[in-house]
Amino acid sequence: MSIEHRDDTGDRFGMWLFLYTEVILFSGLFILYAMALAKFPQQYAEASHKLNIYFGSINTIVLLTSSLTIALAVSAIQMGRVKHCLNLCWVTVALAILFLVNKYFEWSAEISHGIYPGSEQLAEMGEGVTSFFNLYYFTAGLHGLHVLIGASLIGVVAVLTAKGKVTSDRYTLLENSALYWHLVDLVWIFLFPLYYLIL
Amino acid sequence: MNLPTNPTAQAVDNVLIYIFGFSLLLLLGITVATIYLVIKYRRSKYPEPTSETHGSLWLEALWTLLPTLIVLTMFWYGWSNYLGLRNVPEGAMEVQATARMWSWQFEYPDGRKTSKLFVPVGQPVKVTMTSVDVLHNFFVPAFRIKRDTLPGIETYVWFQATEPGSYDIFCAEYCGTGHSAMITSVEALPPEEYATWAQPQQPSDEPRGLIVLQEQGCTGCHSLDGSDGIGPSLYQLSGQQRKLMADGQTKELTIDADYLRRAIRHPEAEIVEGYDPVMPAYDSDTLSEEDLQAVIDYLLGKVKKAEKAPLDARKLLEDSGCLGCHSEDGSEVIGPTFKGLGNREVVIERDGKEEKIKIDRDYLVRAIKQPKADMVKGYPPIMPAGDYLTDEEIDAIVDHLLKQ
Amino acid sequence: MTEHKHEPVPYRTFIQIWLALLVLTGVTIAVSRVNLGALNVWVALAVASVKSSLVIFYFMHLRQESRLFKICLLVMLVILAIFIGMTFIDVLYR
Amino acid sequence: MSETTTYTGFWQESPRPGILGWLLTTDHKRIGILYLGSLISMFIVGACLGLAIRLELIAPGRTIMDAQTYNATFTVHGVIMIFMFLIPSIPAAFGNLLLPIHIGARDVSFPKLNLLSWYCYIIGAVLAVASIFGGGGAPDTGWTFYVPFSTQTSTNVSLAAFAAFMLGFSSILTGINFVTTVHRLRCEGMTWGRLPLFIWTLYATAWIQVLATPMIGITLVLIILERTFGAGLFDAARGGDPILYQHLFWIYSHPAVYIMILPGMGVISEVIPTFARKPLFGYWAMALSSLAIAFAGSLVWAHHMYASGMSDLAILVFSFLTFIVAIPSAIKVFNWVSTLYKGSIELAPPMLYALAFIFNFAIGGLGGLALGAAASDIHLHDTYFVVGHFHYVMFGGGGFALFAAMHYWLPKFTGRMYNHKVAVIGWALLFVGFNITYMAMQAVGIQGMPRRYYDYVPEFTTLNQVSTVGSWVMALGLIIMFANLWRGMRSGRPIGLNPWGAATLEWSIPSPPPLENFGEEDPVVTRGPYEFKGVVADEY
Ligand code: HEA
Ligand code: HEA
Ligand code: HEC
Ligand code: CUA
Ligand SMILES: [Cu+2]
Repeated sequence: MSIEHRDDTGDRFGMWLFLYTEVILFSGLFILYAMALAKFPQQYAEASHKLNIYFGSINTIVLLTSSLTIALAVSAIQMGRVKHCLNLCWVTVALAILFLVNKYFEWSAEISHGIYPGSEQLAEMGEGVTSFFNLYYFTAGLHGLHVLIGASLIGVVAVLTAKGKVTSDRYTLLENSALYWHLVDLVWIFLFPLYYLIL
Repeated sequence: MNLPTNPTAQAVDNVLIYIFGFSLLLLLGITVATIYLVIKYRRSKYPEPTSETHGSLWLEALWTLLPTLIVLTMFWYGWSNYLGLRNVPEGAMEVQATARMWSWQFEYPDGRKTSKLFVPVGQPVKVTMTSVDVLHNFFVPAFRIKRDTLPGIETYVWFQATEPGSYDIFCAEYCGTGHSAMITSVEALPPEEYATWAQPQQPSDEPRGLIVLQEQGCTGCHSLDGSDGIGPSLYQLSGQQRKLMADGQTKELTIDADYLRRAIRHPEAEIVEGYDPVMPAYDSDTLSEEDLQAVIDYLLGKVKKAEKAPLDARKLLEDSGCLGCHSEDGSEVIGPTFKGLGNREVVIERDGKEEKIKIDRDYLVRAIKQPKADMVKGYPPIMPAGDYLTDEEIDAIVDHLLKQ
Repeated sequence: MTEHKHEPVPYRTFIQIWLALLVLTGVTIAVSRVNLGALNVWVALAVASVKSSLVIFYFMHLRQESRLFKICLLVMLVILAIFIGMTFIDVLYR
Repeated sequence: MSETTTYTGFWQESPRPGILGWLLTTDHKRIGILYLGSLISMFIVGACLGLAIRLELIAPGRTIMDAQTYNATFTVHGVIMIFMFLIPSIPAAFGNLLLPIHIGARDVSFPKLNLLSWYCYIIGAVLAVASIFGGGGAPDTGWTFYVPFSTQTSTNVSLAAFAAFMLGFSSILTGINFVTTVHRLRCEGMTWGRLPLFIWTLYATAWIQVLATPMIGITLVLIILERTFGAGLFDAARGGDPILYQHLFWIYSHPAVYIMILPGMGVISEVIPTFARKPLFGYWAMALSSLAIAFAGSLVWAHHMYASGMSDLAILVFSFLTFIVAIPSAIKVFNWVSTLYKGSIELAPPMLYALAFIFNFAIGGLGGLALGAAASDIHLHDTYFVVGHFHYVMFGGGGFALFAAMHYWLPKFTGRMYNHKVAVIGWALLFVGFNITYMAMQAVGIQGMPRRYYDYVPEFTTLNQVSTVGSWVMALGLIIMFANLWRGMRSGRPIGLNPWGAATLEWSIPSPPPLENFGEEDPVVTRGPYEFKGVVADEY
């Protein structure tokens, strides 16, 4: 009945607005981080050394690469290379899973050392260290949740692409999922140096 | 008038008057203008508008600039007077305040502790505050001062009482069930009286345990007279049975010294049935071993109250304001006279029914504690309840009245 | 409404950006091993900002979007800076 | 009965018939009606709790409930009124009803998202109600959820916080939708300079919804995490900071008060020109001041924290900025009043509500100045003066604006007119009762009665009694008003296109509007929203 209304730019614009809300959401945690860092610079450096920089760096590379693959996927669909696009999407999902697996090992190692929010051991290490790890777990946890959501989203879009619902003519869905995925990457770009690299 | 002006109250009042004054003018201006325009340009008189103007840059600029100037003066005046609330004068007496759910404790430089804040008139007082549980707020309306107390962080206020008297201290930061009951007072005493009060205390005639209960704020949650509060009453505990919740199970025991010790040091371990686990734990830093023993002895009734100097009932009647409404010479003021009270009969209204009774001790106690329960016929229900009097004081007063 | 579609970005551009991002990651890690005191955090943030600009402008196609998108991003960043910056006014001077 | 012959517009036309046609609708008008119905229901629940609060406070000591119940009552009252009533009120109900029509569009940019946002609202509302009856008892923290109390109390705070999170999400989705719609879907000729003021304010509001709401989201999540893990994020002994919680909370919640008032200001800016038959005075000043309020409103949050132990420098800065926000509000008030000058004024019910709005908002806003100044706030903070202030701006402002909107636009959307005489009676009772209730609260606050007080010292009795009696007058007025509107909607006299003689687009289409708003052809706009020349009012 209603005439099909289509506004790809509007859809992208809406997605950008949504990404802003995500940025602000994370910024709450970054505010807490910034204030605590100003208060306990020494203890933060000390706590940061307890994190495993190898896990962090590998995950950074994984995420950057996944960002590349999903960006390529958008170019691919624009050029009508559906097969390419599908492969790139699935690679992205695989990288996301790799990221989470990595995270899983990293966290299990830390938790087995008795470092987790509310633990006794943490409390003994001093207020600055406690605060660092509290924020680390909550920020990385929230980010991990976003990785999960983003990967599922891309998975769904890949299926739709395979079914021909996403084409070189209408690919906003893929484009918006890619935007979301890039945001996940952006958050990590800040999270990584702030938590793993404070000296 | 040469009433001494209270420095903090003055600083705030100046700003209040300035802002409220301006606000009133603006409000009046806007309201009058609106009503005038609405009446003048009513549709019955002007079926069509007489102007089509879309605006005026001049006016727009005017009423951007004017409010800007007005609010900037308000801001500056508010800020500069605020500094007066923050800058503590030299030579202020220092008091340490600790807030807890739902009582205050004040510690003076000489280590003495009270639950009301005693200060000398005329001297600035700096109160450094902290909290042991959640946020509270130290608010003295009469001095216009207010500041949150935070767990683990120190804050301060200062004030200077310029008139002797008792000034309410409210808790102005929401802190749970007892928030509105977290009331105490600043007792401003003339310097001489304060000096006597602050003298190194003679061995007090109150049992040590009772003093500790009051100092630590236990009485904020526990009554000592059997009435129910946030926690169970501490009245005649010895030998009572208790149902307790521990580790999710209920158990029953008879109150003894061991149990009381646990209930105070580790209240979260066993919870008396029907109460919330809100009682803070008192470790040996807060409550020393001797004090704890004294409390336990007191609670179990092992100490006898030292014989006290008899209370001066006549003075009590005067201090408590009773004589403002009741006469001693038979004249009718606001309430019935005290003359001949001891052997009088009165007609009272109870639950809407009239009854004639002979005055006795029970009736008088009730009349003071719950004046609204039995109303003497022909008088308005305006007598405040005497809950600011202790039981001993009421006893003394009743004795005195019966002798009239 | 004028329908505005982007030209596809060639694969090569994206790969170049990706390489740049990897290099920058190496740079922050390397810099973080040198003790610069308080400067360390600022350098880390500066590099992260460069990296995120690359992601935003290229991966996220902001370069190809209209001015509206860019203004809005700026608005968001200003607000974000206000939120963080003004909280410092309290915490640093308490 | 003329029912059969009257036109029913979008009430009947729908791709799906019956109840599903409502529950699965993506039509902005139906979603607007859904919102209106749900938030009025929440308002009635919240208002009855308000009455209960007042009843308890009629005398010192216990009257109808115990302290714990009282604390839960004002908490739920506050949460309902803010998150479930006032924040969504005008934007979600009348914004949805009108935004597309005002800009000449068929619908909003994301109709499905719009429906989703209503469902988020409903889920939030249901969870909030569930938190009252669930295991630990109704939340008792106050709507501000201040730590550490909120992380320690054993009541259902987590559930309530999650409910508020969902409501925030709903608000974000509406915001995204509106910003996009205003940018993308204006019809031909609808330049920025021809947007009705209502749209300007909705646009400014939508930006606040998008950029500030996520902050409350993360804050509430942190409370939930803190309650589950006990990590000590805000515990000074464990490296946290309880004052930072207050920053995070107010970073959202101060801008939120402008979410509550800006659309109301937009409504007033529509009503006043219509009933003065004169263009709004200072269109651009009004439009830009809306954006200015939205922006400057994000800079002042810490004025709620002067007594919290925050740094004095922060008090200096935030107090200064607080006064700056007052300026655009002042501009608006002056422009409304000067619109009346040389107009042709009709005191129809919507106009009465609009004038009452100006009065109430002026009192509330000027009271805000006393709160914004550092010294005076120290005395007034967390007393009943604050309670009076925010009821004046929220109820006297936001609430009255909603009532103005209901009297102004409901005839359009139902096609029927309510009884004007009864409306005036309801208005008068409401207005008088309102002022008695809250003026007394302000007075008792100046005397020093703290808020959230279950019990008070006897000196405060008289004013509290006055306030309670006032609340009954107000209740009477509200019941009359709602009953009259309801009867009018069901069985009032049918109206034509344009009963008020207004010039914005919605008045040029049938009442109630058809599903497609403007039919097959998109409209082309050639004049501003307040050019009344040649617009004739229909008889009704
Ligand atoms: C709709 C909601 C709304 C609105 C619009 C406002 C508007 C304002 N508010 Fe209010 N406020 C609240 C809702 C609102 N507030 C709530 C809910 C709380 C309590 C929260 C809680 O603790 O629970 C609160 C609390 C609050 C406080 C904290 C009090 C405390 O707890 O100590 C302060 C302090 O600065 C404040 C200030 C202001 C100011 C300066 C404005 C300004 O925007 C007002 C501007 C308006 C005018 C100035 C009047 C109109 C203009 C004229 C009549 C022309 C003449 C004017 C001049 C020349 C200046 N408000
Ligand atoms: C929009 C917001 C809003 C509105 C409209 C109201 C409305 C009312 N509020 Fe509310 N109030 C708040 C927002 C609001 N409140 C907030 C945010 C708080 C702070 C909470 C906190 O501290 O955390 C608060 C706190 C608060 C307090 C302070 C509690 C305390 O600090 O201890 C009091 C005390 O009197 C109060 C009273 C009232 C009253 C009497 C009404 C009355 O106006 C209600 C009038 C309405 C009626 C009387 C109902 C009549 C209608 C009907 C019965 C329906 C009939 C229906 C049909 C016929 C269809 N409120
Ligand atoms: C915040 C309010 C609060 C304060 C302050 C408080 N208590 Fe309690 N107390 C309670 C509550 C509630 C209970 C019942 C639940 C429990 O057993 O923990 C209780 C229980 C007790 C009991 C067990 C009583 C019984 O009847 O079995 C004792 C003894 C006690 N408190 C003593 C004290 C002493 C001594 C202090 C001061 C040093 C004190 N309390 C301070 C709230 C409080
Ligand atoms: Cu202590 Cu409120
Ligand atoms: Cu505010």
